[in-house]
Amino acid sequence: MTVGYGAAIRDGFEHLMVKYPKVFTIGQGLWSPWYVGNSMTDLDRQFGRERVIDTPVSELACTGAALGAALSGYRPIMIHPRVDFMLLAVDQLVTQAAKWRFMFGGQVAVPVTVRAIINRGGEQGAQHSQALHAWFAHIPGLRVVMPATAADARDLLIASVLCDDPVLYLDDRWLYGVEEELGPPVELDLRQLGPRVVRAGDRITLVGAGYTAYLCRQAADQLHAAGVESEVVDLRVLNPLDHRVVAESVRKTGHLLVVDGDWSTCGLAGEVIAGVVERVEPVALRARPVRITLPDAPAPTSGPLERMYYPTVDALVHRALRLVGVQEDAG
Amino acid sequence: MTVGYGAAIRDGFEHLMVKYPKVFTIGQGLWSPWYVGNSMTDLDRQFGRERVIDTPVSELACTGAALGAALSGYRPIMIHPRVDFMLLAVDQLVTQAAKWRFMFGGQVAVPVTVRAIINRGGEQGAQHSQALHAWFAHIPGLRVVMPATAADARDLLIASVLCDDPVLYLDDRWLYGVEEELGPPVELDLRQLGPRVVRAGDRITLVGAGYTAYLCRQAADQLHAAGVESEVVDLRVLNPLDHRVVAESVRKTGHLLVVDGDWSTCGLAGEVIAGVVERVEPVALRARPVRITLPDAPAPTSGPLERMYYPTVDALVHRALRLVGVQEDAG
Amino acid sequence: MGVRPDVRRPTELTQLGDLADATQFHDALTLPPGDNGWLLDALRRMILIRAAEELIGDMVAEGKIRCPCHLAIGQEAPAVAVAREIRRGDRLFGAHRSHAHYLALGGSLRGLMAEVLGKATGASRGMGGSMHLLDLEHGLYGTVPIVGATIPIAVGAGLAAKMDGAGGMAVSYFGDGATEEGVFHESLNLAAILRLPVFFVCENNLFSSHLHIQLRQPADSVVRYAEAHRIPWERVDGNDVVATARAVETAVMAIRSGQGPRFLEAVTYRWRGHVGPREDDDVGVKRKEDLAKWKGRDPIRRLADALLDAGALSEAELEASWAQARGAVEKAWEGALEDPFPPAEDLLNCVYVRGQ
Amino acid sequence: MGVRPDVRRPTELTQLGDLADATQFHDALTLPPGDNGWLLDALRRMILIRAAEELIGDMVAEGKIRCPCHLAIGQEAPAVAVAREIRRGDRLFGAHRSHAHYLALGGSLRGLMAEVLGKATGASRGMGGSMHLLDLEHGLYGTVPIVGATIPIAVGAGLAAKMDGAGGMAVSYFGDGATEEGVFHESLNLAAILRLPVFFVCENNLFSSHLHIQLRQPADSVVRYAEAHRIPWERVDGNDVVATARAVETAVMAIRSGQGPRFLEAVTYRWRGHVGPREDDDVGVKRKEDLAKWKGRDPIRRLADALLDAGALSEAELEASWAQARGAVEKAWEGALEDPFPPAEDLLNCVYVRGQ
Ligand SMILES: Cc1ncc(C[n+]2csc(CCOP(=O)(O)OP(=O)(O)O)c2C)c(N)n1
Ligand SMILES: Cc1ncc(C[n+]2csc(CCOP(=O)(O)OP(=O)(O)O)c2C)c(N)n1
Ligand SMILES: [Mg+2]
Ligand SMILES: [Mg+2]
Repeated sequence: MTVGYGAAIRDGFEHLMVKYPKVFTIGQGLWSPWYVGNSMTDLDRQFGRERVIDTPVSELACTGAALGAALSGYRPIMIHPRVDFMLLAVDQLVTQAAKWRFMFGGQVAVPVTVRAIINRGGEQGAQHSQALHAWFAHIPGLRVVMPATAADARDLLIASVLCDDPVLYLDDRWLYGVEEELGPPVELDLRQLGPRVVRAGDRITLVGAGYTAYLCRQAADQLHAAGVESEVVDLRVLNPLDHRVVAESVRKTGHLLVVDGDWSTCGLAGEVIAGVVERVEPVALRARPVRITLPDAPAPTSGPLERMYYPTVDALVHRALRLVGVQEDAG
Repeated sequence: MTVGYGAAIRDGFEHLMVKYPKVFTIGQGLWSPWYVGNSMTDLDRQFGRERVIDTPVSELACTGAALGAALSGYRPIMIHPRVDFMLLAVDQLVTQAAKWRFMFGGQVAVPVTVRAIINRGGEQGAQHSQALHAWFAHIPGLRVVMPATAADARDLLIASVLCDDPVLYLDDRWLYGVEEELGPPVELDLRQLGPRVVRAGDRITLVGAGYTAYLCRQAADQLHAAGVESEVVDLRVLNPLDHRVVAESVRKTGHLLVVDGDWSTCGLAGEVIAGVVERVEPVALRARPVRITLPDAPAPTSGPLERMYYPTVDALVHRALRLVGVQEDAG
Repeated sequence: MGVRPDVRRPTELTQLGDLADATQFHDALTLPPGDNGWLLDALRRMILIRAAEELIGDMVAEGKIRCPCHLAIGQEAPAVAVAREIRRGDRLFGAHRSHAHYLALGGSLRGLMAEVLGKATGASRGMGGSMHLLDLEHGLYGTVPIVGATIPIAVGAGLAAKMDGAGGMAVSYFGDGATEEGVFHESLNLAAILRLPVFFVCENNLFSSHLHIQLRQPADSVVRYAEAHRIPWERVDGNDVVATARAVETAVMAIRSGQGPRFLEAVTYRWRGHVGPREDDDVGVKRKEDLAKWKGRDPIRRLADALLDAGALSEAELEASWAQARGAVEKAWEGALEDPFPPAEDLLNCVYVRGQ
Repeated sequence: MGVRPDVRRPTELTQLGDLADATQFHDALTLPPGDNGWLLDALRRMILIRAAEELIGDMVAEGKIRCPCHLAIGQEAPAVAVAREIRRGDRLFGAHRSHAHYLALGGSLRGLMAEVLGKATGASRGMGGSMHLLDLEHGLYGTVPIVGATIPIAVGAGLAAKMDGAGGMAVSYFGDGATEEGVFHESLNLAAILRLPVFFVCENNLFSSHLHIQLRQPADSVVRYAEAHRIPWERVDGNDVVATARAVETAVMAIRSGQGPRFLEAVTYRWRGHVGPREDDDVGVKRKEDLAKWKGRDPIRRLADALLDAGALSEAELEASWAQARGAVEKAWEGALEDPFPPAEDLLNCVYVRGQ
C-alpha cells in the first residue's frame, strides 16, 4: 500500500519497539508530538510512557542519558525535533558517543541512534532551519544517515537502531507527505548500505541527499523531457561516505551537478566534488563540476526571501542544461 | 627582533588592551594561563582582573556573556583553551553570534572574538585534540582566522578584535615556538585579508592553513632540494574563503596538494579542491588533486599511534613527488 | 528582597502553593496608596498588548501571518511591571514569546505587525519574524527562540553595564522551561560570582510547550534555583501588576545600587496554545479544567475592577481604552499590509558588516 | 538521608564550615563498633592507591609517562568508601582524576600502568591513557576528561538500571568544578523527575584547576544544588573513610530500594597540582599555607592511627602493607614497560564495530 515518508518513519518505530524490548525512545514532545509531524503519533499510547519518554528542555543531558543507556544494554533513539536544538548536545554526540568505542580500545559498542529533524521554511528563520549534516559527516565514529524516500525513512531507521555504532539519522520535514508503495519492513545492515543510483542516465550525474535527492529525481524527469538523460545518485549514508558510486557515474557522464540543502563552504556538495576529482582523471570530465547549495546566509523569515533561499527543481534543471551545453528556449 | 608565535599572540593582546579600553578578555585559566602556553602570561597583572577575567567551568554561559558584552559596546575576546571545550558553546557561537546581525536585519554589529587553541599530541587523546575549523568555516556570519606565522598570530588577532563581525580565531599550540623577525604591530582590515602565496613555484601548488601551512613551507624546501619548485598558499582566513588565489596558482602548476590537520570528509582540504575544480578547466589539471588529512579516526593517546596520526613533512614531500611524477631514490 | 535568601522558610523554595491554584486570586487588585496615574498607564499598555495579540492570533488563524507566533495573552502584567523601571541604557532580552516585552517597552505596533508579516519596515527589518524582535531605542536588545539562549547574553550585557559603571542593568526574560537548560544555571552562577547588575525575570506559566512543570521538574516553583546560586529572589502573582511592580521596584533598586543580580518569579498562565491562536485545552495536565479558571485571574480585568471601584476609572473610559487600542492595532496592521518586503539583496547584505 | 531536604537548616546548604578548615579533623578516626575487617581492607586499598599514584607521579617527573596524569593523592577515601557498596551490575563513571576510582573497584595495577604508558595491555588497550579508563568487569564503565561529560551518561545508566528493575544503580563521580557545567544541573533534574537509581558523588577538593571554589561560586558547599533539584543529600569529611562509608551505605540503600537519586558531597583536597606530580603550592588562593595543613587530614594516616590505637593493626603490619603495595606497584610498572604498544591497525579498527 502507499505510505508517506512521515508515516513510514512511524512504521519503523513500531517495527523496532514491537520486536526489540531494549529499544526505547526519548526526547522533547513525544507525548504530544506535533513537533515531529505524523512520524511518532501515539507511540506513547501504544508502547507506554516508560518506553516513550518525554523530557525537560535539556538537550545535552538527555543525549548523554541516551548514550549511557546504550552503554548499558539498551538501544535508545534520542529525538531532537530540530537540528538546531541538537547543537546544544554536540559534546555528547561528537566528543562522547562518536569517540567512546575508540577511546576505550574497541571494548564497547555504542548502539545509540540520535534522530534529528531538518525542518526548514515556514518563516521560522535562522534558528529553526539548520541542516548541518556536513558537520556530522565530518566526524569519524559517527554514522550519518539521510533518507530520501519513504522506504529508506523506515528501513534506514531500523538499520540505524540495529547498528552497534552511534548513528545520526536526519529526516526531512519537507518529505513527510511524499508517498510510495511500501512492502513490509526489512532489517538491513547499515554497514553494507551507501549511495545508490536511483535513476540511470548517461549525460549528466545529479547527486543529492535527503530532500535534495528528491529534487534531483524531479529535475531528472524535466531533463528527460528536454532530451537530457541524467543519472541520479541518492547518497543515503553520508558517513562513512563511499565516493565510488558517484565517481563511477561521472566517469560515464563526464558531467557532475551536486545539490545540497546546506551551506557550501566545507559542505557535502564540495565533498562529493572533491571525492570525484580525486578518483576520476581530469580528462574524463567534460566540464567543471558544479554545486548548488544554500546561499552564504542564515535562513531568512520573510516569505519572498525564503522562497529565494532554497534550491528548486527549476534551478536544478536550468543549471544542468547549461552544464551539458543545451540551450533553453526563451519561452 | 625575533619573536615566537606564542609571544606574538601576547603582543597582540597587549597592543589591543593598551590602545582600546573597550577590549577585555574572558575565559578559563586566565589567572594562571598554563593552558595557553606563553600567549597570555601576566596579562591579568598588567591590565587587572576586571579586564582579564578568569571564569568558572561554564563554556556556554561565558561565550554567551562575551556576545552580550559585544552587543553592549565592548570588544570581548573569549578564550577557550581547547577547541574541544568550545564545543559546549556551539549554540552561542553558531546559532547566536554568527546569526545575530542577520536575524535583526543588519541593525547591530557583533564585535566578539572567540579564540580557541588547537592543541594536539602530548598523548592527550581524542577529547583534547580536535581542530574542527571546517565546522566553523561552514557557518555564514562567522569569520574564521587561522594564523600560521608569528606576524599573523599577532596581527590577525588584532584584525579579528577590531572587526565588527564575530570572529573565531584558531591558533595552534604546535607553532608557539616558531620564531621570526617582527616589526611593530599593524592594524589590518580583516575583510581585506585572505589566502596568500607565501612561496612562489611553478610545478605544484601546496595549500595549508595554520600548522599545515607551516608544514607546506618546510616541504617546499625539501622539494626544492629535489628540484621541484612548489608554490605554497597559506589560507589564513577560512571563512569567508576566497578560492581565487589557489585556483590561480593551480592554473599555473597544474598540480594541487592540500594538507589539513583536521578530518577529511566535509573538511577544509576537500573544500579547497572543490573550489579549484569549480573554477579551473579540467584540461588545466595535469593530475588528480590530492589531499592529506587526518585518518578517519579520533586522536589516539599511545605514542606510536600518535606519531602515525598527524601529517609530517616527509609524508608531504613523498606525496608531492609522486604527484608530479618524480621518482625518489630508494636511499 | 533585602532579606538574605537563607532566612526564608525552606518550603517557600519549592511550592507555588495558592499561586498555582487556578481558583485563587480572581478578585480586584488591592491598589497601593497614593497616585495611581501609572496604573492607568499600565492598564492601557496591557490592553494594547492584549488587543495586538488577539489581532495577531486572528491573522494567524486566517493564514495572513505565516511565521510561528507565541502569544502572551494572559501574561501581560510582568512585561508592563518591568517596563516601568527601565531607564535609557538598560538592556533587555527576551525569547520566543516576547511581543508583550516589546510593546510594554513602547515598541511600535507598526514595527511588530510589519515584522510578523516579514516586511522591511518591521522591528527586525523583516529578517526575524515574531521570534526575533529588536528595538534598540527602547532597550530591547534582542529576543530569540532558542530556549535559554538570551540568558547568558543578558549576563554579558550586565557585565558591560558593570564595566560602564553608570547604574545601568540588564534584564533577562525567560520561562519556566528555560530553567531546565544548563545554560540557565551557568548564567546565574556567573552573574552571582561577578556580582553583575542583572535582573532575571522568570515568567512561570506552568508549561513548556505541552508539558506541565510537574512533569518536568520535581517542584513547581523555580526560586529554589536562585536560592542555590545565592541570588536574592522574590515570587509574585504575575497576574497582579501592582504586586509585580512592587517586587520589580525593590529588585531594581538593589541591582542599580551595586548589590548584584536579583531574581523574580512571576507566576502566570497563557490562555492560548504554546504556539498560534488555538486554546489547546486538549493539551497537557488538567489544562482543560484550569484554563477557564485561570481566565478568572485575568490581569487586565483585575486591575480595571480595582480602578473602577476606586473611582479612578469610569466604565466609559475603560471602553474607550479598548476601542482606542483596537483601533491602533487595526491601523498598524492595515499599514503593515501595505509595506514592502525586504529587497533580495538583504539576504546577503545582512550577514556581515559591509566595508565602506 | 531519609530526611526530606527541606527540614535542613538553610545555612547547612551553603557553608562547608569546619570541613573547609585545613586545621580541623587531623585526629585518628573514630571507628565504628563491631568487626573492622573491612577497614583493614579499606586501608590496604588506600595505601595501594597512594603507592600507585606516587609511582605514576615519579614516572611523569622522569618523563617516562607522557600522557597527562591527574593524581588523586590525598583523595583516596571516597573511592574506597563507594567501592564497598558496589555490586555486580552497577555501573560507575568517572572523569580525568579517576585512577583511585579504578583501583578502589579492584582494577588491575598492570592495566593502569600499561594504560598510562599507552600499551596494548592497558585498561583501554592503550587507546585512552590516564584520562580514559575502562574496567567493565568491576563496573567502571568509563572515565573521560571533558568536565561533567559523564554525569548525564551515568543518568542514562541509571535509566537502564531502572528499566532492568534488578536493583542495580549508576554512580557518577565528579568534582566541584563540574557543578559549574550546565549539564550537571540538567542531569540532576532528569534523575530527579524520573526517580532514577543514580548516586551523584561530588569530590569537592575546593579547586578547579588553579581556581579555588570561592573564586568560582558564591558558596563553597555544592549540596545546595542537590537541594534545588530536590535530591536528598549528605555531606561528609571525604578524608574520613568511616564517615564516608556510612553515608554511602545509607544513600545506596535508599537508591536500591527505589527511592530515586541521592547526592553525596565528600570534602577533600588534592596534594599534588591539578595535573602532574608537582605540588603547585604557588597556585591558587592560600594553597601554600593550606597544603601542609591539609596533609594533616591524611585519610590514610587517620585510619591507620585509629586501627593501631584499637589494636586492630600493628606497626609491623602497617609497614608490611606499604611494602607490599609498593612492591606490587613496582612489579606492575616493570611488567607494563615490557608490554607491546597497540598495533597500527587499531587506529582504524577501533572506530566502528567491524562486520564479521
Ligand atoms: C534549545 C531549544 N529546545 C527546544 C525548543 C522548543 N521550544 C520552543 S519554546 C519551548 C517551551 C519553552 O517553555 P518556557 O521557557 O516555559 O516558555 P513559554 O513557552 O512557557 O513562554 C520549547 C521547548 C527550543 N526552541 N529551543
Ligand atoms: C568542558 C571542559 N572544560 C574545561 C576543561 C579543563 N579542565 C580539566 S579538569 C578541570 C578542573 C575540574 O575541576 P573539578 O571538577 O573540581 O575536578 P578536580 O580536578 O578538582 O578533580 C578543568 C577546568 C575540560 N577538561 N573540559
Ligand atoms: Mg512556560
Ligand atoms: Mg575540584
